[in-house]
Amino acid sequence: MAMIVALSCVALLLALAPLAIAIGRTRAAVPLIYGACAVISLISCLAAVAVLLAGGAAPTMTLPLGVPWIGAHFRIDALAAFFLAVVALGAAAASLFAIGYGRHEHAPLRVLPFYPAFLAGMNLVVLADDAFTFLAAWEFMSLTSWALVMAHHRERDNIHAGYVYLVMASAGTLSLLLAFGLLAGPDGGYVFADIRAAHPSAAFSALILGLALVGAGSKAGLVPLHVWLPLAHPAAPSHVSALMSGVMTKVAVYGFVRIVFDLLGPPDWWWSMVVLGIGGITSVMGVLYALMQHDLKRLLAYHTVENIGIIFIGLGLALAFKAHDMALPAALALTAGLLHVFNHSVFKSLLFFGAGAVLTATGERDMERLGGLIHRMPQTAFVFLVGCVAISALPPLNGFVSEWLTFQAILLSPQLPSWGLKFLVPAIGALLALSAALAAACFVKAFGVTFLGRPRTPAAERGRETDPYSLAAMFFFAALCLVAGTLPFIFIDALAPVAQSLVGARMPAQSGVQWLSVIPVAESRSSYNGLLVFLFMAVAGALAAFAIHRLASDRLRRAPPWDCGYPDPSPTTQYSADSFAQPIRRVFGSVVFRAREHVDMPAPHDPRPARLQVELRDLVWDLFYVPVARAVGFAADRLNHLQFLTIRQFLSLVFSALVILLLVIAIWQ
Amino acid sequence: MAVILDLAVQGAQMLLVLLLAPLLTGVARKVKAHMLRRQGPPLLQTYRDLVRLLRKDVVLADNASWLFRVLPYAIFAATWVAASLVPTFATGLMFSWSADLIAIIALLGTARFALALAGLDVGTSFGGIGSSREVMIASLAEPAMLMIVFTLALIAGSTQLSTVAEFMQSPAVGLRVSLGLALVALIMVALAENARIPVDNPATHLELTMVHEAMVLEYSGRHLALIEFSAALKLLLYVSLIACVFAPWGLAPPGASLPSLTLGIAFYVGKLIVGGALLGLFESLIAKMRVFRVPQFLGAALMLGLLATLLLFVSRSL
Amino acid sequence: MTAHGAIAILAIPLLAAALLAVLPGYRMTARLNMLATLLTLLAALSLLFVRPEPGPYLLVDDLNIVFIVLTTFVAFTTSVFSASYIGHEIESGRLTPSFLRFYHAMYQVLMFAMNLALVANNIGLMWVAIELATLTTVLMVGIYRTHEALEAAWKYFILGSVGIALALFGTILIYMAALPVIGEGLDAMVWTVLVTRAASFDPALLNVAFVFLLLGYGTKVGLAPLHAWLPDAHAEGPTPISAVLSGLLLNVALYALLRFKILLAVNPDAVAPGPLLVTMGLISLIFASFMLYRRRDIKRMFAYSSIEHMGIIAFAFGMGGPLANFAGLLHMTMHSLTKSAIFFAAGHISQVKGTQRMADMGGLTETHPVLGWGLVLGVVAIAGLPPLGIFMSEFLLVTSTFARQPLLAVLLVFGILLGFGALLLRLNAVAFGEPRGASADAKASYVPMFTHLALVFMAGIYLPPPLVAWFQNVAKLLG
Amino acid sequence: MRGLTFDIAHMLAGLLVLVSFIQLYQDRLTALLNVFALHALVLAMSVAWQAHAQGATHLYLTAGIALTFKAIVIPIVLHRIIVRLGIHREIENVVSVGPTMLLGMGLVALSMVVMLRVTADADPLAREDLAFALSVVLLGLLMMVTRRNAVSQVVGFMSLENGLVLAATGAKGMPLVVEISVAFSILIAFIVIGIFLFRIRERFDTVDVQALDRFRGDRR
Repeated sequence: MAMIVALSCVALLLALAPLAIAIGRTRAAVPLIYGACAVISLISCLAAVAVLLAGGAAPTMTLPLGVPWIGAHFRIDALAAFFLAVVALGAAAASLFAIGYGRHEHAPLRVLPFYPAFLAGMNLVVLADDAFTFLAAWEFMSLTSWALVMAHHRERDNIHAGYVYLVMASAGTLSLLLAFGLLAGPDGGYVFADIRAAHPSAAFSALILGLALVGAGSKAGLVPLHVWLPLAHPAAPSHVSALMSGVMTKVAVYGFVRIVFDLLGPPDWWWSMVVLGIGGITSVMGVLYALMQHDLKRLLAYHTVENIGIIFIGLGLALAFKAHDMALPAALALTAGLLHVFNHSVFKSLLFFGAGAVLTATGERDMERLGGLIHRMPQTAFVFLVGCVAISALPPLNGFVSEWLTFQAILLSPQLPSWGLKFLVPAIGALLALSAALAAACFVKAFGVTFLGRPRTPAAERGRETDPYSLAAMFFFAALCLVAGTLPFIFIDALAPVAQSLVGARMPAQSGVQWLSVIPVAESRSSYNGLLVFLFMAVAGALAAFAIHRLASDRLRRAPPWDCGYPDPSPTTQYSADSFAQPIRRVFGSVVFRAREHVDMPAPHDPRPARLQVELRDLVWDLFYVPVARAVGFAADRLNHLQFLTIRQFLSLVFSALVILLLVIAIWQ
Repeated sequence: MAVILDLAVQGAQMLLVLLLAPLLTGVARKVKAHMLRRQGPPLLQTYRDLVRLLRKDVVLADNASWLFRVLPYAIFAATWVAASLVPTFATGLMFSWSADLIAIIALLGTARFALALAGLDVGTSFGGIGSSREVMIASLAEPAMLMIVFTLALIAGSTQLSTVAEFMQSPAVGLRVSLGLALVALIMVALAENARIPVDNPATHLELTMVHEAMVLEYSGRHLALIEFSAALKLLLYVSLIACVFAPWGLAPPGASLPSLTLGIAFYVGKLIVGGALLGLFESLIAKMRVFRVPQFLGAALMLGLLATLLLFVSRSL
Repeated sequence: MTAHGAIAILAIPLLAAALLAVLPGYRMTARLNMLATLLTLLAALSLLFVRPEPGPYLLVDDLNIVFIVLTTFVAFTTSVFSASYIGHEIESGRLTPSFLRFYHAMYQVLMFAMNLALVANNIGLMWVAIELATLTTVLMVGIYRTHEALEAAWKYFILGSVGIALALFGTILIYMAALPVIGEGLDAMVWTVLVTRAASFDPALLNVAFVFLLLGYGTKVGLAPLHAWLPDAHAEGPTPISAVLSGLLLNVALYALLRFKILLAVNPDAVAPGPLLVTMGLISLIFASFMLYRRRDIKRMFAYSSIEHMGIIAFAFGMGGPLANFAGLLHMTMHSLTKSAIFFAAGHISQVKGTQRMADMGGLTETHPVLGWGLVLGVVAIAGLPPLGIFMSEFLLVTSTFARQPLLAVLLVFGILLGFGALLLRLNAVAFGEPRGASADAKASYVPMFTHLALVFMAGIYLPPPLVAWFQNVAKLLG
Repeated sequence: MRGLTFDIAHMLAGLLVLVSFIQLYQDRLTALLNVFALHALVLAMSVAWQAHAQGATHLYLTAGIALTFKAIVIPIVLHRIIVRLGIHREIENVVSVGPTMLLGMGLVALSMVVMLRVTADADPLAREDLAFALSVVLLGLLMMVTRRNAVSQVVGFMSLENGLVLAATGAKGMPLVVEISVAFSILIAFIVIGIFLFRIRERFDTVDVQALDRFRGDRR
């Protein structure tokens, strides 16, 4: 039943694409298409949740499509159901947001047809149960999102972004292709059931892990495969950016989990070291990149990289525990990772919605040209603030819960027998803590520079509150942040079947615990109660406010700012995004980005202004991608001379080929 | 009946920290003054300051937003909750399990997040300086703090402060290198977090050196009072944290009788006074360092914490 | 049941050629051209249902029926495209009516030659047919009589005739090999006889023969390093001819190679043709992919992409095995459809823009949405992205190869990715960004292009069982 | 008798190879054309002898075709052309004669190795012929590769096809199809080349292929 619902939702979404082409020019198109997308996604989300909660046998279905003698297999097991719920939820909210946001689209025909197709692609990836369907859906998802990235193709950057994106995407797909080639074997057992049955040799498994890391990692944005992400995500329209950053990266995570935890059989302990290492580096690098940005959407995109790193840390821990058959800790780590998947999809989408609202209100993405928007967009400011607190992993919101669980998993890792992990895991813990702290800094900057202070440009002054649809979507996700933060046990228990199916154990049931608090292992060991913390804070704050206003004073006068006596009216004297990041840049940047500051201070009599120039280099780009591009260009130039030979020289090519082959034959006999 | 008692004890703790926080600050000031051969303000001066501030009008910058007025309450609430979750005179209170040490650190993080935002709201250059430096310091202090938490958690097998404290009282814990490292690191972090010398100077208004004061520059009246109060609470929190982990004597066990509770309170007040005195002593012995030396200072703390954790990871497995 | 259908697909083009050679007026002749190709297509379709007995000269079996139907179909759609294309050429004065008559006649002769090559059961006859096809295309490539066109035709002619000579030598050697076993006379050149007795041929002689056949017909297939004629011939000839060359002639030559591959596969002691094909395939693939990066002429670029795909197909057949062979056949079919569709688009685009330089095109999706998105769709298809047919063939090929020969598969993937990078780079420049170049609205018939693309799309999602059954039989045949 | 037949066939085939070498040696167009005529003549003779040896009458036809077309018509026409184009001047080889010869030797050796080893059990007459034919083919190709001038390339191509004819006739009882196709192809080839030379002459003042190569793809 659920399967039928899910598949028909996909079919409907696919059917919307041609419809969008047909009616794209009419005014009704935007609300119609996006409204339909929202409803459909909501339905499939409900279906997924139903499967997840019902448990029992996973619904399956086979259609006579795809590879003829195999057909297209579909299956919704617990894992698929969870990710389907995440995808569909994000899609529903994004569609709702787009009902309002899409009106400002100047070329709707470049967005409307691809958007439902993109949603359908993401749904299909999660539903697929054989290699062909999976990869086809995977690449289809990349393709449609590429089309969406190219929607505003007039900007040169976007063309470059689209190019890098699609090339990286298909590189990833090809490496997944190889991975499935190994999994399926030479005579093509492409159905996941067969793959599970067959167990590849140790060397092959390691190879598959590597390929899966490259394939899924390039889509999820693991360092150093992340370069496309900060280019492509901001280039797309904001609701698409939200989907790409909040949901599509999760689909990539799903691909990794599906291959490594489900299809690949029992893991080797050192795999986890690879995954943990990459995850740790990714999380710190990602947030450092983000801190250096002053383009709001690009900052958010880079920060996605950080969260992906956190998720992979959780997955790596789960691998480590699973490899040593410590089922309970594995369940804890996996749940932490997956819970962060859900949380991140919620608040990252929320933040991108906010960025979109700011973009439509002011036409600016550059934080250096914004400021003071809290006065003109109070509601947007509020939800954006909620998102910032949540993503900075601060209680009582949801971001903290998943990171807290990850820390608990890390604290269990001394039980691991292997020495490599004993040394690595604490370092990873430090990296995780560092990235969490830096994330807070990053979002103080994002919110403070954009919404607080004084407007830096007339555009920022003209900003108006955004439309009700967008606000509805944002408030919905903000509320979800609070619910997931204060009542996490609901989601943890919902994840239990997933953990059960992947690592053979589940976290202890949380719903029974007194006062609805979360107890990962044992109460004496650690527990957290978001609800109480939230209530305490609320009560304490209210109490203080009440008491003070009653007993002391509640009077208030307005006056010009004090600013140590000499306030400067010009808004340019405020701290800008770059200057805010300057201390951290001085601490980390000089190492990570080869950051250099050139100060040009004119002599006293000289009237020209002093200039401070900051130079940041992206080492990953310089070390990995530039050389490759150079090599290809070089080879292309060299070989291109062959285009300009004379006929005689071509003939001599043929001639030598003939002679060589004859020699081969002569020698071979 | 027992529930009522538990509730009462919990309430007592919340009120106690509220009451004792200014005292601690007072003690520190007093000791510093004495070291400088000054008489110094009376111990109750801090209370008087707070009350006076509370009575005054708030002078609000023209372009301050609603957030600017909400934040002080948020800061105060977060800090108060955090402070009242640390075992002071008794372990195993009614709600002590509602947040473990990691959560307490995170609560302080929330408070700091709010404070940094407050610094940016009016859009003055000093507010910016303060916030940016604050987040830079925090981005190093928090990891260090978490490393310390790891160390404790690995020794005591729990991140639950009550459990840790009880474990520390038990003979099971021997003298450990890790503990020593952790203590040093913890003190360094505490100094940084509470904006004390050598990281920051709570008394200065010398623009280029100040961090905490720069952020709250635009605040006045009851808002300022709340912020000062939360600063005091934070200091108290760290002192009682150090006390309950490294000097857990006299803590009343769960469900203890009234006399032992009062004894615990007495012990606690004693510890606070000692702590405050030591702080004052230390501050008057050392000089403030440049802002960009702070990263090295905290980096050292982080390294110590990491070292302590590593030692444990290698030496034992829970 | 005699070979009516087989005769028909040969007779109709010949008659049409004779008629078209004399009739004036391009509208009518263009229509006649369409009609003739349509009739040929119908005749070919009839072969699906009534299959004539193999005779000494003609043969219709599972292997070539697919090719025949494909050829006649693409020939038909191309003639539809050609009608609108040539009309524009007449108006712009690049072609005179007399040359047009010649063009249409030659078109039909080419159809005749290709069908003959496909249905020929006699390796000598097959050779003659392919030779004829070469000569006709040479004449059509040179038809514009510009410097470049003549140079391209001349190059094509010289290289082609050398290749064809080598192929003839190979054919003679095959006969020599068959001589002692089968005895003198016609039978020793009849494929159906050869394949039954090939097991007892002199393997060494077969090897040498295959070397010559590989180089000879390989030249026609356009495998590097024998490819030199292909890009120029595609770039300088009329676009319909480019479409036919890429879509059909290459296939026909490849088909000839396959016939001989089967012959060798039967003989246990003969050298396995696989490695040779795989090597040449990989060389062509990677070489062409690199060449794609420096192309400025849109038709020449897609000609190189044809080399690339021929490399992939040769690789697939070289790998052998049910999956790889299936992938090869599927890829060949998809490539013909897609590449001809792309050339349809490219032809109209260069007519609209008045040039073939990609530097003078840009923002096509803005100025000419249908053409632009058609091109995008085509390139997406040719690049092997789902949900289009080539993705399935590449999926089957790569997955089945990697488990057997990891290194080869890695090279294959490298080549594919390389080519994709180049194609996408150009596509972005041509289809997106600020509009560049002339923006006269196109008087084009989009039907052929989108018919092809629709078929490719269909195939990517759902392959009809009978087609699958065919491919699987043939895949078994190829071993 | 058997021995004699074999010897004569052998001698003729060998002679053909020798003539190919002489061709390689020539560096004047006129002389080259004459030598090519000789080449065709020898071919005709050997084909005729094969016809006699195999008692296959239809091979005489082939011999006739070879004689009339290649030995007589084509050389004359080509003479005409080069006279009209006024290129009796020296034709510079890319590789000088000496190395070319050496290369030729190598090719002959190669073809021997390949063929003799291959057709170990085939009848010796055919075997020898095949070996020689292959070497003629290779030498023709070598000629095309080492000459810059279009006419001499054409000559090289045709001597290559002579080799084919030799091979075809060497193959016992090869059906008429082949001869026809060979003749047919040569005919077409010649006509088309003629057309091309003509057109090329209209546009360029020389048939030098490099002149054609001056207009190359993507130089625009």
